[in-house]
Amino acid sequence: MTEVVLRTERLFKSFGALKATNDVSLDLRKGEIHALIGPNGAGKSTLIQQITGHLASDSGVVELLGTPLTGLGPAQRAQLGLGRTFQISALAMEHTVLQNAVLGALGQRGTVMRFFAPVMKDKSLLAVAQEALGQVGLSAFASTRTADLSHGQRRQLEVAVALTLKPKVFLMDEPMAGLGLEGAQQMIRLLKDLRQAAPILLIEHDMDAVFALADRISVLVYGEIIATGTPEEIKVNPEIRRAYLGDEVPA
Amino acid sequence: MFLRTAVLAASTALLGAMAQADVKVGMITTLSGGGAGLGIDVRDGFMLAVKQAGRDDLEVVIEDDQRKPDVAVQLADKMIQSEKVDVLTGIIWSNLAMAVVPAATAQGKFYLSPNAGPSPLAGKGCHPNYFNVAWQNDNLHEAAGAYANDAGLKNSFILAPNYPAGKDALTGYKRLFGGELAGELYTKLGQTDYAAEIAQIRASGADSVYFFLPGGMGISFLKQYAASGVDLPLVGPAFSFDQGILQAVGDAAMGVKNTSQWNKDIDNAANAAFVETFQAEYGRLPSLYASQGFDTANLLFSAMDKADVADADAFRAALKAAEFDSVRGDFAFGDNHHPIQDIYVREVIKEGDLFTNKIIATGLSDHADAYAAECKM
Amino acid sequence: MTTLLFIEQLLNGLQFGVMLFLMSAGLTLVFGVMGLINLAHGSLYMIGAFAAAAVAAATGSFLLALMASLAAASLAGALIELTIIRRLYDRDHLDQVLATFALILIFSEGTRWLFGSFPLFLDVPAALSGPVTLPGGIQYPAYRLTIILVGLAVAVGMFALINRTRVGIRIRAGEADREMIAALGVDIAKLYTFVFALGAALAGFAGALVGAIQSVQVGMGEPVLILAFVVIVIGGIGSIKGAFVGALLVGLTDTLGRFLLPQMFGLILEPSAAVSVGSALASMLIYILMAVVLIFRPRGLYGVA
Amino acid sequence: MTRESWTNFAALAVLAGVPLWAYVADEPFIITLATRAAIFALAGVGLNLALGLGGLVSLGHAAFFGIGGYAMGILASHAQAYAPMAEWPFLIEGTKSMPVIWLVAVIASALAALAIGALSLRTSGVYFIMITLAFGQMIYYFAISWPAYGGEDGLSIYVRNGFPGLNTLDPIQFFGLCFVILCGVLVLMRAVQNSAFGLALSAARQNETRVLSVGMMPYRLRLVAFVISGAITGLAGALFADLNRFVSPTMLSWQMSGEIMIFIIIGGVGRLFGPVIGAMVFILLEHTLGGLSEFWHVYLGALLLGIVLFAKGGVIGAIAGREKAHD
Repeated sequence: MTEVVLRTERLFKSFGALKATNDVSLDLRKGEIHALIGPNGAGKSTLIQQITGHLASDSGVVELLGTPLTGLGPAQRAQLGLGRTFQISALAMEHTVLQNAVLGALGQRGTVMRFFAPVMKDKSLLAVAQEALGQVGLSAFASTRTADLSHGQRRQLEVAVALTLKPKVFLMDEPMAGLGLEGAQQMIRLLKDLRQAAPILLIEHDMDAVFALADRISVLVYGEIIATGTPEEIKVNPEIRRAYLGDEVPA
Repeated sequence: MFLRTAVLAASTALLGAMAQADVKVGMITTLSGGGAGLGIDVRDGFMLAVKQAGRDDLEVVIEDDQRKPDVAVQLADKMIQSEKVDVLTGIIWSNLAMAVVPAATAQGKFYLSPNAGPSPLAGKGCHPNYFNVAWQNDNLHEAAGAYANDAGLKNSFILAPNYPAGKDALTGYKRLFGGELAGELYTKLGQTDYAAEIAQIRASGADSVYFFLPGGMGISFLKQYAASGVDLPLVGPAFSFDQGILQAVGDAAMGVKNTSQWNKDIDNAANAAFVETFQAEYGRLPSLYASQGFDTANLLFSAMDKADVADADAFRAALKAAEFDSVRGDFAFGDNHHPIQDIYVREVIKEGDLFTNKIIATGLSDHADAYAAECKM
Repeated sequence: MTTLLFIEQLLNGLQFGVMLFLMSAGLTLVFGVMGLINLAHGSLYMIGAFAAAAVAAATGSFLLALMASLAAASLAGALIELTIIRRLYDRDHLDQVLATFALILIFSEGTRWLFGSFPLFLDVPAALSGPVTLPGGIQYPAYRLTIILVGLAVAVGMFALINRTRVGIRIRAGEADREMIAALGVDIAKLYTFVFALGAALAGFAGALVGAIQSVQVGMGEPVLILAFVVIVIGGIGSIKGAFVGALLVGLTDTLGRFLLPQMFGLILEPSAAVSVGSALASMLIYILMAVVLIFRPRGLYGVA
Repeated sequence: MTRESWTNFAALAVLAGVPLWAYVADEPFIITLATRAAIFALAGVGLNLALGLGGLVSLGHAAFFGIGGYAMGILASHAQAYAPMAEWPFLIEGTKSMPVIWLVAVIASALAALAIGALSLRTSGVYFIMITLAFGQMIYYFAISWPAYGGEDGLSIYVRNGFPGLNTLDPIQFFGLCFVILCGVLVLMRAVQNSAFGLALSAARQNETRVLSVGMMPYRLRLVAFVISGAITGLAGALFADLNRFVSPTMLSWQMSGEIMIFIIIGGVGRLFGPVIGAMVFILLEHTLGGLSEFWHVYLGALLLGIVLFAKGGVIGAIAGREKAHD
């Protein structure tokens, strides 16, 4: 069995009476894309936030390469190698595209408390940032103000910033959302390449993308994982067809 | 800030033809913001005297300090450096005086204080060019202490805001008061609710209350005290019973004894004329502060009549002689250039619809201040 | 004797707290519903006091004066809401701070322009002047007792308004989700004007009530405003309940601190040093209280995370 | 050069040129006014790091301004009275040397900013505004009621403190000193804006989540910014106290905090030179409006309101346009 990079074990989180995540255990293995699907409100975003440390878990453990992350905040988890993209773009809108990428490279290097050297002339940071922009195809927009990017380009920039962190895993929250057909195709190609750099835990509503990309799929319903398997297994799982997928499953 | 750069040439119509004015006076006082009432009174009193004197050898520049020490310092710099004044005056507040006076006198200017008299300027920090025409800060409080003895009060509860003038006030009262203290309290500066203090007064077993709470603080205290049902006799300095604020205190102030070096019923010709002309000019009764402004101007004129301001020694001697008709009656300067004067005890009364004061006794006669001995000049 | 004094001080703290609640309620409501920080709330307090003093002087009736304070403050509130404040809802807090700071300058100097630099007179109505004797032999000013009762009544009224009426439901909905309430077909602009004027009226009412036992003067609102800020930071911004609890906490802490601290220091220091150290510390006490609350609950006692 | 750089350059030229002209024309008071503008500008540059770059709306910066002032007042008053500040555990003497005073002012206000910031930055938005205001008030009341250094009366220093090789009592020389410090701090701030720290701080203002998810702690960035900001404002406070040869609690009042903020808004938020131009305009307004009416605050208020509502970019925004984006 291939190496497990990220693992959650028996995660719980309740908001009052609502059990947002209920005993969630899953793993992410080297080189794979593991998709997490489920209806709205199933607890997918809560789970991601528990993994990144934005939300404290009621109980359970998140482990990265065997090391438990308990007690660490989002910044520390990012430093340890959790690269994340957001459902709603979280970018410094007034900064240029390149500045956003440099910010990621800077975070990865961990030398933010430098007060005098001009950061945009730091060759090693620029190299990392430009490489990441190149990978997502944004090199031409390096000096564009982020607020002036199209929606799809912002999605790409999110991925680029995550790349600059040289993460051990990617956590991607609906990277296809709002992309047109072509944009989605582009993103699918990008993610296919990325999984070699680091495995991807992918939350996605676009079922075409999920079935095109995922090596494994977990289905989350009412905070519980009701099944995990290869796309083929999931497609034919009658329980899932009933509970969630219905007739939307691509034939 | 440079509010109303009113260059008032106090002169007759002949002015245009005249040569440059001989004495230039810079008045820095509080004309806007909180406490503007006091500065306006000092200015009006001063300018009334200027108008009555009709001198053509005088020029007055008036500026507003907004009760901010840093602004006052800037204005003093401006008056000394740009306006090239000979004499400065006008400051109301001790903290502003402390900021301005030492530097101004050190630069050879005369300073005539129409209101503030902080103790350092009377004692170790006295200066030959500094003349205080009003009082040393402790004076009225000392008189109150003396009055308390005369009135047979034995056990006072005393309170003042927690700032230097407040501490001076209580020190001044204690200096001459022979009885016991039932309690001593320092309140927050600008405090407006005195319920807690009044409760302590009620519980203290005192036979009298002495308080120094200038401005709005005094108004609040008096109203709340009147409503509390505590009926111990109150004594205070004139500042809380002045013409300007008395109407805002209302009935709560009736009958309260307070100490002052001036009142409108002091019986002399200069005072009668002052009260009458002030009312005619401005449509209100003059206050303590107006009287001080008026005296300051007249002191200045008496010196101008005798000496040239360019001859500093002669001018200083002329000021020291204080040969002018003070609205307070007898007036003289001590060796530290602070007044030696009578301080009266007044009682708040009602004349028609108007609250005002009446003198009921003399608290201290020919009283000098306690710091004169420390002054070496 | 000491117990009686202590109880009297508790009443004083309660009265101070109740006044602070009237100030804080409007401030916290305006923030909760419209997301606006209003530094000019203290000016509305001042407007209430001045209106009351002017009407009392003209008519001699305290009741009319109180009504005038409500009318003037709510009118002034509605006016600035319609002309200026509503342009600020979508702005960042910096703009709100600066614009309302500018309003303070205008109101303060404008009032001085109209009424002059001397304090105005406003007296306690004759029926309430003097003390009443409470059970246990405590003498307490009738007017202050009235303030406590009126303030508590207003607090009950506010809770009822927020929790029981249709306007209250709308206000709460507005706190939760602005778009939702617009979708419900409520005229949001009118609701905002109403809430702002309501807050202004409470502040003006407080100004008039307090003006009768303090002095009615320009600049009287700002010290109270800052205390009200402390109250709602402690209570949790947006929460009426928090404002109430915070106001009583601040009122009691301040009053008892002023009373007890100098005495406590008197046990270890000589009297005059005790008085000055005690008073210095007492003047900082509520800020220390605020810091302590913040350490344990950064969003205040009843704040939403 | 861009239009904004031209504007900045022109502002500095005016700020330096006016006192030079006044020196020739023997108008020493104009020099004093220019010095005041330079010092206010410095205080604003300090606040602008927290406010413009970091998005921290601090309404308590007068605390640091005043602490800087008191550092000067306390040190100089001890030197003036030849009374050491402490004899145990080791002798600490007062001083009348500006460099030493500045160092103490910077350290003292930085420590205060560290304490206040550490608590206040646990919150954000409107809580932060109110809490900084409240802490400012706390220090204000402390200064008023603490008797040792003059309380409400403040502290007077009779002779301006000295700087090696200069006669600081000469208005033009003291102006020169303040101007050089202002320029030095501006150069420093430009570097900080373009540094790794500046990039991250500014990003934290725009999107806190983003900064967290690249492994940085916004709290730490803001705290550092707040401390530097407080230290610069404290340095300005020490200079201001030396300009007036006087320090009092008014420097700590919340109106002072408001005024420092006004400099920034008049000039343009987040612009390096915003506070410089803002302070110059403010002094000019004081001078001209103040001469027109006793109630000039009404006009100042109306003007401020106009800028906030209709001309968000301030003076620089009006002249140079939207070169740098701001929200």
